[in-house]
Amino acid sequence: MTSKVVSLREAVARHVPDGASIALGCALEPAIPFAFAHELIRQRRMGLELIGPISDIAFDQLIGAGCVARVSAAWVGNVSAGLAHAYRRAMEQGVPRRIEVRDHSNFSIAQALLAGALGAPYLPTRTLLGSDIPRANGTFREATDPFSGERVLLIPAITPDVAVIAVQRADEDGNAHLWGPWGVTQEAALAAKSVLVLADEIVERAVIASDPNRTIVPGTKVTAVVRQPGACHPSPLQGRYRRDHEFFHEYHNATRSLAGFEAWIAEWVTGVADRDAYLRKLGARWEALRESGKPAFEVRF
Amino acid sequence: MTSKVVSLREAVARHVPDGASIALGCALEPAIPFAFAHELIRQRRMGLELIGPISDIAFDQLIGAGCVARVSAAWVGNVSAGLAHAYRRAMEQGVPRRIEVRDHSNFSIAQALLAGALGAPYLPTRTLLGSDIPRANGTFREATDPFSGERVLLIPAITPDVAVIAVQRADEDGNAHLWGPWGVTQEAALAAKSVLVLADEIVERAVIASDPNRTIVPGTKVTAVVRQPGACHPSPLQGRYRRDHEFFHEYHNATRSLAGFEAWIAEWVTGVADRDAYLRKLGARWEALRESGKPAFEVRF
Amino acid sequence: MVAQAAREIRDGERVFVGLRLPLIAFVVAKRTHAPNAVGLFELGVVRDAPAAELLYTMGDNPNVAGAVWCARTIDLMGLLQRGDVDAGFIGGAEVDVHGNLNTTAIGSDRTHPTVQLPGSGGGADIASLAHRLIVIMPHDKRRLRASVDFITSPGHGTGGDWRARVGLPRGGPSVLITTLGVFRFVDGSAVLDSYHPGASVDRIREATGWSLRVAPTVRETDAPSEEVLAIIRQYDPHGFWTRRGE
Amino acid sequence: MVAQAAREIRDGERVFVGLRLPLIAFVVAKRTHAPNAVGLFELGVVRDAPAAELLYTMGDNPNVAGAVWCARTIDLMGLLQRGDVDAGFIGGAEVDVHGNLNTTAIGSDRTHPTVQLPGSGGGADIASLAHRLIVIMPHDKRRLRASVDFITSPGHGTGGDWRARVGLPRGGPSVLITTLGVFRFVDGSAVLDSYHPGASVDRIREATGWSLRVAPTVRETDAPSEEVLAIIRQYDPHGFWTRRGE
Repeated sequence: MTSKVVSLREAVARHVPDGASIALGCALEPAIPFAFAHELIRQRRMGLELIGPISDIAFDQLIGAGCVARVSAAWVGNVSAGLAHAYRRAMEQGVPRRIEVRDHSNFSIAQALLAGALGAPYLPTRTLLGSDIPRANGTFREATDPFSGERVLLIPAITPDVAVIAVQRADEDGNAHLWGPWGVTQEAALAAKSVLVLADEIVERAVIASDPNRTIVPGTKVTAVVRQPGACHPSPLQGRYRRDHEFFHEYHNATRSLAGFEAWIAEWVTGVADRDAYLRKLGARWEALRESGKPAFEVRF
Repeated sequence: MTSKVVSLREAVARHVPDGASIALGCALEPAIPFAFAHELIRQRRMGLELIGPISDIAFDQLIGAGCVARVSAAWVGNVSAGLAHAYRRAMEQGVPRRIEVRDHSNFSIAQALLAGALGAPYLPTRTLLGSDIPRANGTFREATDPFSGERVLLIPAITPDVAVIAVQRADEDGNAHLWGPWGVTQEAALAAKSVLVLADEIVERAVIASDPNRTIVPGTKVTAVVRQPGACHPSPLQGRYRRDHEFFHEYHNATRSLAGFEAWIAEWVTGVADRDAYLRKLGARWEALRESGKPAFEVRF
Repeated sequence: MVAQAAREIRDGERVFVGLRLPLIAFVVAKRTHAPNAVGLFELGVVRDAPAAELLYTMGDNPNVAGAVWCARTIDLMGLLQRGDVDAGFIGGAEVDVHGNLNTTAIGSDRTHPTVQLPGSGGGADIASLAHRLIVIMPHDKRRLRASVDFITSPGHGTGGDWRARVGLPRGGPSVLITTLGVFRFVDGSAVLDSYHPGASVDRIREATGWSLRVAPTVRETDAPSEEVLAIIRQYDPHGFWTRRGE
Repeated sequence: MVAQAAREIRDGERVFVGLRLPLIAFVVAKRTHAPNAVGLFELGVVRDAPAAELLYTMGDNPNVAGAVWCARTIDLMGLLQRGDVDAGFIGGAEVDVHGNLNTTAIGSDRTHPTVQLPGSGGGADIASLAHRLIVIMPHDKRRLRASVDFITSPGHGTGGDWRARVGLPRGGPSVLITTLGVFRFVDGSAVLDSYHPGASVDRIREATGWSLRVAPTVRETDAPSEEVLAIIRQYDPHGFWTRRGE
């Protein structure tokens, strides 16, 4: 196999065109590939569709930076701090531009991606009946379950152009181990046309093959692998580093105004060359977040 | 929590009534709980519905022993040796009794159990269109995908009364670690009304909680836990013991005639008190199958 | 509010916990009257012991370490849809007298909102599918409204058998706990059951956007025990979640 | 037959391998012209290196140790239904001229069969959903029949655009490899492409239950190279799979 390892800059440049639909932040609060979102902003990607359940502030940053045309998500905010100011400005004032929103719940987005992963056209569900979300979303259909005669909502498959997933380790072919919560990561990766893996470390094939149940996506689905330590800060990565709660709260306070948002992006995104520079800028704060966790009890194959 | 640990005899006596629908052998060729099938035969359970993808010879034994009223499966045979003689006798001659068959494919049974696990009424698929299986099965429906106008087959959910799963280790509450192929085990367990866990060893909660991604089913779904080393012989259990290929071939040859089948059951099932006695009877042959495998590379939580 | 929420968790129940106050309510319940309750977190985590330290999100590493199951969102949502989840907690920006919640947007036009809220997350799913929904809200006339601008999480709709009519399989809000009192739902409408120490029926009527119905048995809410207060202080010593007037 | 099957695997392809001969064909292909082929096993295993020893079933421990992915059947079947699987192998008890396969039952009444066969397993799914289906059969007049008693795995139905008409998204048999020769499918019907060394068109006509069509370019099948024969002997030294006249 030829190695699929590229730099983060190359991964965005080669594999994410303007207008792409991107699944991102699919493990919910942890393992959000902020490094990738920031590189999208540095390379000024435009017209993106963002797909994901919660995203914490990654979607807010991309929306505020003007990269986004559409959001298909269950929740766009700042989990521990409150509302997402850039998302508010876009929706309430069209600043920096209007975006289209396809409202979801966590279950409906999970089912849409699962349908994509299964190659099924849709999944039938009882959730959201009576909610205004189906009307706002516009892509669902109500139907009758032909077996019981009861009402169901049909959630059509979502097949993102790109799924970006952050993991603890992967080999050069993209076989990737993720531990901790998976959220909708596996469904997003299997549903996507292309998968980009951000690995905290690149390991030998033998490490992956020693524990194939840990693999979240096989290399055969993966287009490119990026070695990027610390790719998820300020979100956590299980057994590697903790969530930087204060960073979320600082962002919340700093981005209340448009000028504040722009200053924040200039400081933390466009003002740093890459993720390594960002981690150096964090300095001791970053070091303090690192942890090594407790070992999983042995298994043998 | 009160311990859910019971003997295999108690698990069958208390939790599997005549007429129950039982998902069994859900990891396909490995981890088939033969010990459980044999206890069903010893306790003369009747009118069972067997649900599973392949089952290797476990279903054949239960059918031949007269325990079965219906089989919902993709394949009933002897994987490395050929046809299943008891299944043939039941279908071709009604010996020892007629059984009803609901033909499936591996994908349709997987989807039926996944629908059950999701609480969805059915899943739509493109598989089996043009096959005679849907007509023979009788529970599927053809429909039109309202999004594309294309034909789909709707596979209704299956929710077994009991799922019996064999795993390497579980705690007393039934939180269970299975490694190696999962097949449709997790879907079956989550879809079932009751889950019975056969664990090669019972471990402390801390072992399970050290690696929660390894958990195939949480204790909250589990009714009873049985400590039963060697529960899967002659099928393999990853990292514990290998498949006893010869045993399958010997069974194939021994059970060609009804008398041969009855002799085989008398020798290996009703003629032994329990699984421990069965393993003692295997003796050195059993010891030779045991292996310890190679350790999975460390992960830390 | 936390203490009251904890009381709503029964021993042995499987509870969709959610974040913020419900998380602390789960800790309190586990350590007092409901030691066998199991917590389900929609990102894919099941715990039967609370995390060792204060959580800011359900995905914080300490909520995963020591879990008994760490899986996928769809697995947890499947349990919820199957009917395997006894109770769930959610809050919202607005709630109406039938327990319908809005966490999506304030304003009449979804595409041009006055205030864009974060959205459903898993809230609408819990509201749709749990056997029992426990709603927690700061009490404010702008939050307890006669009708909400957008039904993110369906409550009892317009009351009566509305949930069955729209196809929901079960559930609906059983209780609304606010910073001032506790409402129970009778035929799908909120009825004031108790007022917290320091509050009163009149003050609650004043702060409620719908025409208040009061249970004939209305009384003061039981004050939290010293034990419960100590657990809350121990778990959230700096009051990150509990000092926000909640 | 194994050598010919191996030739049907192209380098870099994702192949649903199945058991028995296809497994050895995969080993041969990997070690010769298709080093980057990836093997998918429906119980939930993906390997890019063949197992270290002879397998009797896809679930044998050595097929799992060293795999790059060990997951669930539904994950692998999802890849198949999505169209991510290039080719799959299956065999059957009976095949007709359109490549429809019966592995369910011999006889006209499914509920009272003359011979009860094991059933589909994943065969019907591979036949329905893979981009290309490679069929392997012992050559026998009772097996290559004008029509089969039960279509377990759909081939080209009645020929022409039948697959599209019944709603199958793609695929169908591209080749039928028997112990005597190789058929290719033209407009959904089998046409003899080559006869193995020692066989002949006449012998094949004699042993085939349908009216034989022969390609104008029909020729003798290329004999397997010494390298290929050596790999087969090394992998299955006692001929467990390869000595059954297959």
